[in-house]
Amino acid sequence: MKMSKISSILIANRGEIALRVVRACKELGIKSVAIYSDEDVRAVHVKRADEAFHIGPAAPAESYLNMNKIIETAKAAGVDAIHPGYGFLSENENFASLCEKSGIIFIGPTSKAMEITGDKMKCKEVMKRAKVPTVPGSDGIVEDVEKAADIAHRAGYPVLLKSAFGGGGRGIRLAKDEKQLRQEFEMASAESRAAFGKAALFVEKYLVKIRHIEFQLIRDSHGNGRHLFERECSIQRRHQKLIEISPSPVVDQKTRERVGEIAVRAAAAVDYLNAGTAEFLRDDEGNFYFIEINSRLQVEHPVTELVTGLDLVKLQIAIAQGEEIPFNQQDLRMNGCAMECRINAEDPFYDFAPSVGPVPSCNIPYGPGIRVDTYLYPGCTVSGYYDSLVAKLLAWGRNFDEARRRMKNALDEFQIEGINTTIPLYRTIMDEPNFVKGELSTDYLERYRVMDRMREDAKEEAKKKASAAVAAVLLQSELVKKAKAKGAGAAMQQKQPSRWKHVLR
Amino acid sequence: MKMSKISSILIANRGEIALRVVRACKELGIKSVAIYSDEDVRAVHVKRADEAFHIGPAAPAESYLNMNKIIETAKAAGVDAIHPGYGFLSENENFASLCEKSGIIFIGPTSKAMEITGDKMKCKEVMKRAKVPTVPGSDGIVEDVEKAADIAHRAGYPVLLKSAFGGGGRGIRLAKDEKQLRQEFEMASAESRAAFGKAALFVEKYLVKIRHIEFQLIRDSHGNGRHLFERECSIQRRHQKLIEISPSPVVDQKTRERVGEIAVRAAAAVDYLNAGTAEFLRDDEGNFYFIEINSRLQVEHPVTELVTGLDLVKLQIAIAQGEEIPFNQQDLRMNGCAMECRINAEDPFYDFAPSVGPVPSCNIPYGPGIRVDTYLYPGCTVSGYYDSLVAKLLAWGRNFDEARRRMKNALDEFQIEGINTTIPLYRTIMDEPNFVKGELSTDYLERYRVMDRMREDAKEEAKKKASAAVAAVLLQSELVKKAKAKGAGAAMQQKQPSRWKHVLR
Amino acid sequence: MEFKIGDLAHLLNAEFVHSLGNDSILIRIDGKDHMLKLLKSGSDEFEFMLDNTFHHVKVMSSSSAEAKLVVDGQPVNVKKHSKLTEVLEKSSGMAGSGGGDRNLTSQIPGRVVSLAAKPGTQVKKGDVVMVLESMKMQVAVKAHKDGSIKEIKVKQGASVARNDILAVIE
Amino acid sequence: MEFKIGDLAHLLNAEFVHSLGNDSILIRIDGKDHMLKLLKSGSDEFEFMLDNTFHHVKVMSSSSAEAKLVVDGQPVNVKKHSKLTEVLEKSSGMAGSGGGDRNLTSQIPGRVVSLAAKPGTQVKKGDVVMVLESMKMQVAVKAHKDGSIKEIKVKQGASVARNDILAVIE
Repeated sequence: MKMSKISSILIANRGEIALRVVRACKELGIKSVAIYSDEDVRAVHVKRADEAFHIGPAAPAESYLNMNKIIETAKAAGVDAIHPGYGFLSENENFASLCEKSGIIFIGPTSKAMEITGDKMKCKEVMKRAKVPTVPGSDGIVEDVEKAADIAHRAGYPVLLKSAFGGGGRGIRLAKDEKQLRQEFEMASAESRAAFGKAALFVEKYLVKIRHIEFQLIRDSHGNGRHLFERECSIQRRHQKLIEISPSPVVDQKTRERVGEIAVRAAAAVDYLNAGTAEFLRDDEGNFYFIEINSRLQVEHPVTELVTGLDLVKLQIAIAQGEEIPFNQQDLRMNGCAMECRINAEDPFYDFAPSVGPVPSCNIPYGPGIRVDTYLYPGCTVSGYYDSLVAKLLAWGRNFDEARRRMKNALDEFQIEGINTTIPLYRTIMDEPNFVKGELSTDYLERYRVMDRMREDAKEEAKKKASAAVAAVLLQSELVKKAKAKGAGAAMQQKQPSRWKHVLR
Repeated sequence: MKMSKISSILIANRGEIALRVVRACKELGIKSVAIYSDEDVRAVHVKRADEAFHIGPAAPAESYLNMNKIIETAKAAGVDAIHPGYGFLSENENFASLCEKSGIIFIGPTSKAMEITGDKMKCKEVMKRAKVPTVPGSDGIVEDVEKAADIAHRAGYPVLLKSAFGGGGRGIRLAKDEKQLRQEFEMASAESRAAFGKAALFVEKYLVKIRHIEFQLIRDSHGNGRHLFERECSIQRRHQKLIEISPSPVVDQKTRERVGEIAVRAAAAVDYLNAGTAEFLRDDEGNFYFIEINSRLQVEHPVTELVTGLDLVKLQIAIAQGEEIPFNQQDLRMNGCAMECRINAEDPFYDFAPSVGPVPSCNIPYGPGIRVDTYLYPGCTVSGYYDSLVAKLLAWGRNFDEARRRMKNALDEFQIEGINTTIPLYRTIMDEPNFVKGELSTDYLERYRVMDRMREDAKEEAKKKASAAVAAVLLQSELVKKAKAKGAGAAMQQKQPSRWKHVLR
Repeated sequence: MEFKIGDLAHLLNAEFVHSLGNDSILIRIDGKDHMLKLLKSGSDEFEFMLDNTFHHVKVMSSSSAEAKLVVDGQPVNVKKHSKLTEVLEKSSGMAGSGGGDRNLTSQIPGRVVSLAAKPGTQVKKGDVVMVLESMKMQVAVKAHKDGSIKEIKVKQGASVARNDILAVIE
Repeated sequence: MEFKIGDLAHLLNAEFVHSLGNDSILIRIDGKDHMLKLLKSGSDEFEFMLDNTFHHVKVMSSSSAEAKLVVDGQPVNVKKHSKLTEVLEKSSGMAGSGGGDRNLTSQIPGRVVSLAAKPGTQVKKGDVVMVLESMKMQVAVKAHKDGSIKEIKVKQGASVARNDILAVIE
């Protein structure tokens, strides 16, 4: 790739990540061009960008996913490059290819690399060839019980038998030893034959108490690859990450170097370009298994920024310009500990139901070690058309405990009027004993009954606020009495419900 | 000092520093007790502290400086310790002594150490004995021209002759060589004799293009002292610091170690306790001269926090509890570069006239590398009773240039409605070529005509906004016309002046 | 008067004692006196010091029987248990929600993706009546009781707010 | 119409062309067409896109001759130079500040620390009339012209706002 200085960037995204890219552009003296749908006409990314173009109605398919319209806008605005953010078109190889054909730099991997990383099976094959460890098991469909037993023996028990025709948890059987494997295989094969006319089973090692640990990668057009250490993202709900932490409490320097080297190798195997993430599962015995490469800047990239001191968006732009990565692997040093809580507009007390609408006021926390990436501002609106992430709250500390305590404080300071958010859940987690010890796993919420704990905490909070609540009620009735005595109806307005109604359950 | 765990702290201060201490207390699980004057009843430190006690009327002498009332409140609230913040009683040895007598831990130096650091002459003597370099010159009054010539010769020319009866710049004469010294000495002596009956002159080395560079110190009750590197605070206006930076662009690692060691020695010489700052002047030839020890936590302490990763307030509390400093000098590493702009409620276009009143709304900047310590919130009031610092805006970057660019962005994002602030001055400085090169001195503003430049920048800004301004005027008259056509008077309200009037000059 | 806080078992006994002037009042909670100093009072918002602690209270809704508050960012419901008010309520029929039973309401804001029933459809409790979409999630709205759909109040594609009535089941 | 921006030498020629409906209008500035799309319009506040850039404008004050604005946080004064409006102004005496000449006003908010003159005192331009204090700084208020103090409008210890009349000098 030849060097080509970028002087203007269209940001094909919205929300906090669009604002994040605008900030990087401003630092670099690059013109930032935003796009917006009908719904986002007063959104903060529109306000802060140097220019902003309307691209269509609220529905993503007609706006932020409308490739042709975006390319057309990029040409009209005369930009050199497009930053896709995350989500939307960020991992769409067709869009990357369209940019390439239009002579616009796509700030991300090549369409060719994305084609491989986007196809899990193809990617797994490439990784095996590159000696990147994946979850042990069969390479494809196993039709013969002897072969299944052989694979299971090599992978180690327990194993899972997964039907090729199943999905969503259906058709999965657990086998703890060979005897059970043989039984289950027969039953599963019979079932599968009865339903689909043929037996089609995969064998895969069953991993216990899994942690989700990923490595941030960058790779330039000169073939230099680096890893920027790990992030542990085990705290999830239905495969959606909630909290990300770096360093992981279970990764020591030796492991970091070993798995980091594997991650860099994985990136080289697909000739990766720019920032990406290699995701691994870690089992309770400390084994790491590659699962996939996310070929984009991730939501949780600020966690890595806080512990490395690097600015990943500016680094992305430099790489997209054809520059070499300006440091060696050994130049990097991990500094302290950072964590991120994803503040979603969902009600954790009501099965995480979405909560949308106007936010008349909000208090964004700040202070030592605190960073917030958000599109919220007093008077903004949270739209139901797009995803529920409204803010990323980050805390840095010299160590896990300091970061945790700062996060707790910041969660207490964070007030968002008008909508429900996941803040109460995070407040509970910050003091939950297993979290404090770093005892994490992808089933953390269920394993430690965290949702119940959150409800208990809410009860305790209500108890603490009881005197103030009762005082307020007495105060109000006193004021109403006074107003009545004065014959005025004005104070009666105090009985009207307010726009805060969403907050109450 | 024996160990005594602190479980509650009264914060004898207000504004952002009170909030800063509240945050540290919350992290440590310590009960925070605020005090407030009539003026501050709705101030943010009152809202965030666990408890808050009213201590008197607005005037500082009757509230935040009222020692007896504060001690009485501390006893009533049953606190273990008092944090004085900066300003107010923070360097008052009598208050420290009163705390000591009342059995309340004063989070700061002992009254004995403060007695020395508070007396410039006494302090200079102690430092000379400890071989801490001070500004060369006479130890006291010089009556004889031969002696003056001898001292000047040793100090090196040029020198200043200062009348003991002068002050505020009066009675100071510059001598560039011995011949001039003899002439000026005669004239000055004659003048002095005529006016006061006797000649009384000091001889002091004249320092050119001075930089103000200070070293953050901490010292525990076990006699361990450390320096936390330097801050350059050369950008000042009338001896008030405006911008602080760490590292200084002219201090290399060798100099840092050498002068840092001197600073630690200075602290030991007065048996210093807790956090403090050794201030030095650095002349254009790279010589450092000790001037004084500030015996308090300083306004600019977050600059040091950002480059060391330490939390100075929590460290203060640990030392006050009798703990040892938990690291050695060589454990400390300087990470990147940080700078602070002091956002004052003063109008830089109008001779820095104070600007007070309600702040109906404000946008506090955030994002990568940005930290803000402030008492501002939408709906707060800036009081004329207390000092004009309303916010400390901090930017961190891997190097000076990255910090500077981030600061520039953040200054652009920082909007404070209702009052004038020094933000426009800082926006100019961030792009001023000498600042960009790190060419700093205590006369920076005059030397590079920065105020003129600021006015030019404002003009340029107005030019850039001309189209939008004209468009707004056309829009408004169009809306007024429409409203008239509809016969309604409602839209006419648009012609009323608003509470933003202070913003306009 | 007695107050019940959220679903806590303990009832609080609290009363207004007297005004101390200067925006201060003395109140008694479970036999203990407390000083309340009012700092700010808006149409649905209070700021006050209670003894020596600051509180910010938003009043979401308030009737003679119940108040829904947000105290320092924390939602708190307060039920008032005075015999007198109970009597008043019953006689004036203020208790609300009488007959609300027929209405199937939306628990979330969203858009109607599809309708699974129409007027006249017989439904059992738990049957899907329609599907809403919000923030990329699809949420099924289920019948809250057995019965016959009397009316569907929304159309496909319509936006609904939380607590909007979606359908009537009898 | 012609507009003068702050103290810039260049005059801008600008006019409203026509409304495009849907909150959009076409305007012409120095012969070039621009699209303005109104996003928000309050009593003294506008948000609009001008071509493809967002602007937030606060209107501080506005008359037929001049508008004081804050555009994107930046104060901008706009003077309108149309002969017609000038005539209108003069005839209706709207130009303001007529006779304001006698009044010594405060340029800062603060408290009156001391008075240096009283009614009847003869002062020269630049003489100290009183001292104000604000944010720990003492600021002398000086006579803006030669004359005799006719009236002192404030007392020692009083608080004054910016632009308050402190004294009358004739």
